[in-house]
Formats: sequence, C-alpha cells, structure tokens
Amino acid sequence: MAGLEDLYREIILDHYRSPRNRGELPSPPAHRVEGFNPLCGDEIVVSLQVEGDVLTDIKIGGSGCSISQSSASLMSAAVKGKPVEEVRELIGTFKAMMSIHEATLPRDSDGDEVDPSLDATPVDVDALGELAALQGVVKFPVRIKCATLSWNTLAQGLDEVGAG
Amino acid sequence: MAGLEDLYREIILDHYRSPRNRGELPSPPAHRVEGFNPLCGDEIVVSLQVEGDVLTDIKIGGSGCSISQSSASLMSAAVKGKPVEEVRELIGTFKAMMSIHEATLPRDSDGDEVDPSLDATPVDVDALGELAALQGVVKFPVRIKCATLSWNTLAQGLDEVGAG
Amino acid sequence: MSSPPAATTLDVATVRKEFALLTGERDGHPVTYLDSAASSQRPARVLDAMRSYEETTHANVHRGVYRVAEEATRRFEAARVAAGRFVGAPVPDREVVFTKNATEGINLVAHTWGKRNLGRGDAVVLTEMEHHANVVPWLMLAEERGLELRWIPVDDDGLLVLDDLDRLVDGAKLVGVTAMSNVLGTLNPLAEISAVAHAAGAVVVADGAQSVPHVPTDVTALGCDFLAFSAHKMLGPTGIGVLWGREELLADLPPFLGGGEMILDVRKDGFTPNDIPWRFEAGTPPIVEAIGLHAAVDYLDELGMAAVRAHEIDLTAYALGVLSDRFGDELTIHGPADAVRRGGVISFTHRDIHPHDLSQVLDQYGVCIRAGHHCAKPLMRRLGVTATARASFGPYNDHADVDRLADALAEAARFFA
Amino acid sequence: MSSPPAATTLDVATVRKEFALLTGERDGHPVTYLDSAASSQRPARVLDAMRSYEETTHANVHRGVYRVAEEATRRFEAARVAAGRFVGAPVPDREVVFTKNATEGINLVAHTWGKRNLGRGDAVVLTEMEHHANVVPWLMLAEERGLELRWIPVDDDGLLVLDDLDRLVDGAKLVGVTAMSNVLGTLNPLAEISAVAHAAGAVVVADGAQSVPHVPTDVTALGCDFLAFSAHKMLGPTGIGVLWGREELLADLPPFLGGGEMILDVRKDGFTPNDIPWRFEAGTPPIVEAIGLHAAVDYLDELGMAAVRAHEIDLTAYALGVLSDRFGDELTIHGPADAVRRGGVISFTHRDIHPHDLSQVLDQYGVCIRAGHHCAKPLMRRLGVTATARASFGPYNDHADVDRLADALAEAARFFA
Ligand SMILES: Cc1ncc(COP(=O)(O)O)c(C=O)c1O
Ligand SMILES: Cc1ncc(COP(=O)(O)O)c(C=O)c1O
Repeated sequence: MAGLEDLYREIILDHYRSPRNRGELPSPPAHRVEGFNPLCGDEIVVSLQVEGDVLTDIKIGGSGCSISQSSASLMSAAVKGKPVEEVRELIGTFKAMMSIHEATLPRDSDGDEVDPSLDATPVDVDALGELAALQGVVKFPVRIKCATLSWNTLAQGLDEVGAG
Repeated sequence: MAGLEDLYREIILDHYRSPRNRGELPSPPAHRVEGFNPLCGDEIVVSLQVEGDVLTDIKIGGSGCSISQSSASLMSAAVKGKPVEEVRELIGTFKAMMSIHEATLPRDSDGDEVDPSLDATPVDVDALGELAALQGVVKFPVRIKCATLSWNTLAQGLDEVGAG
Repeated sequence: MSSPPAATTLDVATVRKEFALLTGERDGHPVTYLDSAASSQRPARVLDAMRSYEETTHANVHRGVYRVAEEATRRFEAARVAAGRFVGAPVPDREVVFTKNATEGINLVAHTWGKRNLGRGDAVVLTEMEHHANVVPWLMLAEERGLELRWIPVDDDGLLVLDDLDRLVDGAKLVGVTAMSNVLGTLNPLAEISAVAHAAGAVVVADGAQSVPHVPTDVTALGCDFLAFSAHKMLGPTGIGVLWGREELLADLPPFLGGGEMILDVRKDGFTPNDIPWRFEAGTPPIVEAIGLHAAVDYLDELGMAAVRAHEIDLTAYALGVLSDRFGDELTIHGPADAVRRGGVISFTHRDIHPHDLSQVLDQYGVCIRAGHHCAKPLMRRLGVTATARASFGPYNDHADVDRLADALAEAARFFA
Repeated sequence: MSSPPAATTLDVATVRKEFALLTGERDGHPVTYLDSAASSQRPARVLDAMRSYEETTHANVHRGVYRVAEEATRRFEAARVAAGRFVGAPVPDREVVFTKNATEGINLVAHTWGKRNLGRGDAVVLTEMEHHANVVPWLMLAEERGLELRWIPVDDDGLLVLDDLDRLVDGAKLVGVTAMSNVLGTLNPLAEISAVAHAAGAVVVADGAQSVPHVPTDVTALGCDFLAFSAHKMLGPTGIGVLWGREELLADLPPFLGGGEMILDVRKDGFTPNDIPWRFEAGTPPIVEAIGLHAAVDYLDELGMAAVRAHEIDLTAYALGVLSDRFGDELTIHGPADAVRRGGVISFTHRDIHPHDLSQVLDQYGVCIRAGHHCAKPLMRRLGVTATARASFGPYNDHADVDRLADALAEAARFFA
C-alpha cells in the first residue's frame, strides 16, 4: 500500500496552504473558464490572458482538495509568462505523467490488474520541475482527476481563445 | 405433479375440437369486443347481443389454445339466452373458481408457497355444470389467464353496452 | 408471512456476521464501512437467495408456460408484492413498478405523469435539499416545457422552512420532496407537506431512497402519491428500484419506455398498452434482483424496522456526541442536532482539511466515508460549501465503528496540522 | 488479456457442468432447457465472480475516494471496456452505455437521437421481423411527432426482401433492424443494409439481443451506428444491457434520464451534462451486474465465439433434420431452411396442436420451450399465426436435447391425436 507521504509531499502541502496566483483577472480582456470534478465537487476557475503567442497572466479561483488546489497553484507558477506553445507542451507532459492511470486500466474479470507498464509512455519527469511532486498521485488513481482538473481547464481555455 | 389429464378433460378437448357458437354477429346491432392474452398471443372476439335484460345471442371468434378456446365455447353455451344478471353471477362464480391462483400467491422469499387455502372463497362448483371441467386449470396457474380470457372479455362487453 | 416476530433491539454482532466485507480487514485494519447511504452491503442470505434462484429457477418471466418459467414468474411477482407490503402499499400487486433504481422511478413520473399534466408556466415545487435524482428530471422537463420551479428553503439547522408552504404550493401541480436528506439526515414531515400539497391540488413525489431502508414506512401515512427507492441501499442488490404509485394515478398514465412486456398488442400502426404495473416495465425486468430485494425486505422485517430505526437513533446520537466532544469547533456538523429528527447520516466539514483529503486519510485506517457533493449541489450552495465528508450507518454498524471514525479523524488532524 | 487461446470446437459436456439447472432433473426427467433466446442460464463462474465482488469489493461507483469504492469503480469501468471489446467497439470506454436491458438501449436512442433528429413527416424504416423492443419505441415517437413508418418485408423463407431497399430508405432518417430474428432465427445482412442506409443519409439502429450471444460480432464490420443487447441472453445476469453507439454520434446527444452520475453540475436553474458514456447513466448503475457481464464475456471469449457459432450451426442443422424426418408435414418450421443463414432458434407450429398446449405437454417431459408471439406480433401477422412454438439453443445444449424435444413432441401428438 502506498503511504500518505507519497501523496502529500511537502511541496504539495505548501502550495495548498499558500496558493500562488490566486484570484480572477478582469474578463474581458482575460478569458474565464470553469472546470468541475463531478466526483467530489471540486471547482476550478482559470482566468487567462493571452497576448500574441504568450500566456501573459493567469489566476486561479474556485475551491477543492489539497491535490486539485496545489496542482492548480503549481501549474499557474509553471505556465505564467510562457509561450503558449510551451504551455501546451507542458500540459501534454503533465497529463502523460498522470495518464497511465487516468483511463481505466483494462482488467480481467477477476479484477486483477493487467500490467500497466504495457501502456506507459516514457515521460520526461525532469522537464516538470516542482510539478514532479505530483507524481505520487498516480498511486491513488481516484485522485488523478483532482490533479488534472486545472490542466484540463487551462487546455480548454486555450482552445476557446484559439491560442496556439 | 398434476397430470395432463387434470388439465385436458374430455369435455375440454371436445369443445376445443368442435367449438360452439363460433363466428361473429353483425355489429351493430350486436356489440363486438376483443380480448388479448399478452403472454401467449391468444385472441378472443366476443360478439354479444343484449335485448332488454337478456343476453339473447353470443358468438365467439379469434384463436388460441385448447383452454382458451374451450373455455370460450363452454361459456357461450352456458350464457346464451340467459338474463344478464344471471350471466354476471356466472362470471363471478367462474372467476372465483379460478381466482385462488389468478392473483399471484404471496410467497416468502425462499419461494415457498404460502398456504393458498387462506384466501380461498368457497365456490359453488355444482352451479357451474359442464364448466366445472375447467377446474383442473387451477393446478396450472399459468393457464388460468387462458381460461378466464373469454370471461373477462364478456364482462367488459357487458359493461360497454351498459347491461345489467 | 413466515417471518418470526420482529425483535425490538438489534443484535448487531449477529447481524454483522452475515456481511463478508465487514468481517474482513484491509492492510491490518478492520473495514469500517460508513457509506451505506451511498450503497449498503448485502447479507449472505440475500446473496444465497439469488444464487439459489439462479441454480434452480431461472427463466424469463411472463412468457413461458413451462414450470420453471412459471415458477420464475411467480417468484418475481411475489417479490413485487413483498416490496409493496414493505412500504404499506394498499394494492401491492398493481402499485409497485420495478425500475432500475430510485432515479429511474422519479424520471418515470416526470415522463408519464409530468408529460401528461405539466405544461408551459405550470409550477413544480422542490426542496433545496433534494438529491439530483429529484431535481434534474424536473429541470429537464422545465427546459422542454417551460415550467416554473419553486424551492422550499432549508434553514440553518437543516430543516425545511415550511412557514410559507401554502404560498409556495399555491397553484403548483407537483411537489417533489425527499423523505430523508442524504446529506443532512433530516427526516421531513411528509404527511404535513402532502396534506398542504393535496389541498392545493398538487401531487406529491416522495424520494424514499434514504428513508425506506432506515425508517418504518407506510405510504398511506406519508400521504404521498409516488414513492421511489432503490434496493441497493436497503441490503438488496444493485440493478433494481421501486416506484410505488397510487393505483388510481398509475392506472391513468401512458406508458414510459416501449418494448416487450408493456404491451397487449402491437400492430404496424399502433399498440395497446398493458395493464399496470407491467405497462411501465419494458423489456426483461431485473428478475434475480427482484428475488434479492424480496430476501432483503424479509430480512429487514425479521430484524424489525422499528429496531433498525432505534439502533440508528442510538448510533447517530452516540456519533454526534463523540464527534463534538472530541473535535469541538474543528468540525462543523451539518443538519439537525437531535438524532430523533434525522436518519443515520452525518455530514461534516473540518476547519482545515478538505473532505476529499479527510476521506483519503481515513481510508488509510480502513475507515470508509464519502466526500463530495453527494449529488446535492443546490444544497451544497445553500450550505456554502462545495463538498462535505459524510459518515452513514447501516444495521451492521456499531459504537466501535464510530470510535474508529473518531480515532482516524484525530490522525488526519495530526497529519494536516 | 488472460484468457487462454479460444478453442475451435465446444466441449459441451464440460460446458454443461457449470450450469446447475441443466444438470438437475424435474419429476424424473432431465431438464431440457430450450429457451435461451428468452433468457440464458449462467455458469457457476459468472455467479462466483458476482459473489466474490459482493463479498470483497462492493461500494457505489464514481463517488468514493476510499479504496473499496475505487476498486468497485475500476472493476465497473473495466466491465464496460470488456463489453465493448466483445463487440469490437473502437473506443470501448466511451462508446458503451450500460442500460437495464436491450429494450432500454433502443428507447435511449429514440429519446435522444430520435427526439433531436426526427420531426413531422420524417421516415423511419423497420423490418417486419423486429421484436417489439425495436418497434414500440418508434411507434411511440411516431405518435408523438408524426413520423412515417416504413417496413422492410419478410419473404416466405423468412428472409428480408431487400430488392426495394433503395426506395424504402430514400429520404429516411433512421433504419431499425435486428441482426438476428428471435422467431425465425434469420441472420440479416447488416453490412449491406447499413451501406444502403448510410448512402441515403440514415443512421442504423441494430438490435443485437439475439445475435451478440451467438455470433461473433464486430460493430465496424456490421456498419451500424447503434447496437443494443442484453446480458441475460449471453450467460450474464438480468438487470443489465448495453447500448453501443459510435463515439461521434453519442458525443452529440442530449442526456436521457436525469439524476446523479449524468451531470457535471446542477444549479437551481439548470445543469451541465457529464461526458459520454456517463451522460446516459442516471443514478446508481447495475454494478454487480456489470461484473457478471464481464465474467460472461470472458467466458464466451474463452469458449471462442467462432466455436459457439459452429456448435449452433451443427445443432440447428441436426434439429431441422430430426424434426422434418420425424414429423414431416405435421410440423411447419418457420424461417430459412439452411442452418448457416440462421442462429440457433427454431420456431414451428403443429398442424393440430396449439403452441401453448404443445409447450404444456412438453413440460411434462422436462422439455422447456417457449410458446407465444415472442414479442413479434407484426411478424406473427405476416406469418398468419397468432403464436408459434420455439426451441432455442445455448452453448450448453447438445444433440440429446434435440432428441428429447423430438420424443416429447411425439408424445404430444399421441395425446392430442
Ligand atoms: C431480437 C430481440 N430484441 C430485443 C429483445 C429484448 O431484450 P430485453 O428484454 O432483454 O430488453 C429480445 C428478447 O426478448 C429479442 O429477442
Ligand atoms: C435521497 C436520494 N435520492 C435518490 C438517490 C438515487 O438513488 P439511485 O442512485 O439508486 O437511483 C439517492 C442515492 O444516491 C439518494 O440518497
């Protein structure tokens, strides 16, 4: 059994207690997009400001558990001021880190897990920096949706403003 | 286990092979009413002619199994020319003979039958004459709907013409 | 029936023995299952009854004349009667519709009674504490038909505010109300609400998903017109629910879904619907599930619903006491303070720890509670939270379960401090 | 997956051992179960899988973060993927909707796709051999919306008359067709019909209730847009069915029933539907039934659907031979004469004995067959009968079953002579 320490790393608890980039941007000109996790009721509001090819500003609203909130906070710190293309890449890398478990794993009918390594794509964890602290979440599949909520919401926001 | 002979008495097979009062009456003046048994697809068409307080004529159409057809034939012979009030009584008596089993018997969840005698109303079987041959049907609960189809259809017809 | 006379108190230790999951352990911790409001466990006798049916009696129902099929049909219909009697249905063989769950039962009312009787501008009254099952069907119908939705408010103690009920139901056609809140535990005064609703000419759709498993139920006393509930919350299997409806109302309704079983005749240009209750049961019904539900209500009758209720009042009072003694202001407990006014469901929020995290930590100690919006988002908004933690009881829970809950909460507080 | 490679022939004696009802006897006669088209029996391994789930893993799904609930959710979703793979679904985790039975699946299409796309004067094409499940939903919609229904005729050999198909589907919006008739056994050329329908711009709703249990199925090869089937006809439990739909189509559809699980958010003035497939699954789904279905498709995969099919062709050919040899003109056998063109379903009528009586007499000899209209009244009218007798096979039936059927038929003929 994976221990609580695998899930609740220090960085995570820190971002949970002191979230970065908290709030909303005036919209317009910023774009506002909401995400829900129907499982647990977590809500994320991402305000994003894209100028040219760059995500110039981002703020996070809403409320939720330590994983969803810290993931959103870590994300905001990682993407703010970055070119949209780089942001999209980071979203991809982060979701890849989570994705082994995000889809339901195939199982046989006895409930035995089919070897997940078959589906795993190698992920460049180094590229994630602080975000790698969220790696432990994959051992708690039900929390993966918490961790990816803000990322999916950001991706949707970028799509909606037609960025990148 | 009840034997086939309990179900298929000679009189029944006779009425099945040579049904009485077969056909339809011109309508109007006769009244025409249809009955279905959704379980097996049996169809009964009862044409009835009520004049004053008397069921002066009746004919039976449709098709079905030996039980539904013989029951209809026996019924037609028993009610033709009778006062409507007497017909209604006979319908009641016949249905009482069938009714112990027509409603689903209460059972406990192991499927054990709860004593049916508790609900049984005493029926004057002598008053039924030849119709008593259908008594064996109650041992085959699934066929009770076959036996009562024509009777229910007749009752509905009497209601529709406002007789009795 | 064949049940022995009901006991007046519950022998929890004996009850518990029939529930395999609860007697096992996970990673060295006993399993403390406190999520029966979401779905109960089933006793061995329910599983045995289902298995025995499968091995000796299974065939499709309402179709065959051979004895196996006839026996299957009789047992299926006997389950209907038993389910009806369990809630005091006056005409159980005609008033009980088998659905797939409580949710489908309410949708069935919306699709049949609702479509026939509700049109533009008509008002439907709901409470702020309804489960989505008694909200979304009406929102969908409101969107389709232009209905007005009105809401009975919830006060700070988690009780319905009924002072204004007369005005709220005035001119309304339907009132949807849960007999017991799955979040607050609140037991609502159904009889009172039904009387006011009926005086205004409205029908009452009661959501019994939480109350039927835990509180003795008599539809006549409740006064409602429809009552929906689910077997899986009352020691029965998934895949089956019940919609009870008053005979006169059901008899007048058009069919719901179309297919086999619900018809008398089908032609290329039309069809003749079957009699109630089959008119509302299209296709092969949940047969073995009905057998399981029958065994579950027999078991609950044997335990005695009065005893089940008394046990839950005791457990709820104990839990309310332990939680406030040990955690004081750290925990906010939602819903009525008095255990007699509520069922065995306790929602709470921790000052510092999100319910999701709380549940995660508790799970490490084998304590299973639910965290989330509990399919009651309008109520979450009313409470000003996005989620709560919720512990809920079944007849197999005891004081030791409550103690383990409190111990694990203390560990969580330590971890997140 | 973990299944051993599929066998090419069926070892019926071994298969049969897993079916308790079939190894028992009634009143001195072995049970000759020939009604699998109505509902199959289930093997011990399916019942065991369900029991084991109940005893170790049950909790409600998609709600809890504790491990029992998480495991329940994973097994439930794994069953979805397995059911989808069994019929070759390209995107099994998104394209498989769990319903309560095949009938609900077709109703779901009528209520969502139908309500969005079908309006006054639009044409729906059905076949004369459809089961009521693929007739009544369209009759109901036709009545509500004023649709035109057109019918693909059935010829005297029990085959669809497709010469005029182009004309029939011209301008039609939807074609509903069964992959296999539950009365005639006829296997219909789905791929051909789908191609013509698609060329005309119509979607194809295939009824797979009979075909999926008996014939290897690949939705891509069939070319249909929706496929509905039921677990209880394929060695799985009652209470669960599957609607497969093409992802692009499903993704665009509005919800069906309203309640928990199918929403992302609920407000007092509206709601946000969930993603597919959950959007169509309101309330607690049939969880343990999904586990049973998973075990059933694993078992069928292990037996090998090609072997199942080969076995049924053999059995059907044998039965057609025995019945015509022994009874000649006394029996009329409906449907195609060639066993390869049909599934393991044989409907017949006796010159002198009503099907209902036939079935009753056969039952005295332990032979279980169905008598009636088989929920296909339009077809009954086409055949000019009100009922037929029907024997149908499962992977557990063998030549001895057919011989017992023929012997009992001979007894019936003697009794009624
Ligand atoms: C061809 C066909 N379609 C649909 C159905 C309906 O299946 P269910 O009753 O499981 O919904 C059946 C079986 O009764 C069938 O044979
Ligand atoms: C109050 C209430 N109503 C309705 C439901 C829905 O029950 P089901 O999901 O079994 O349809 C639930 C349970 O989830 C409930 O708690």
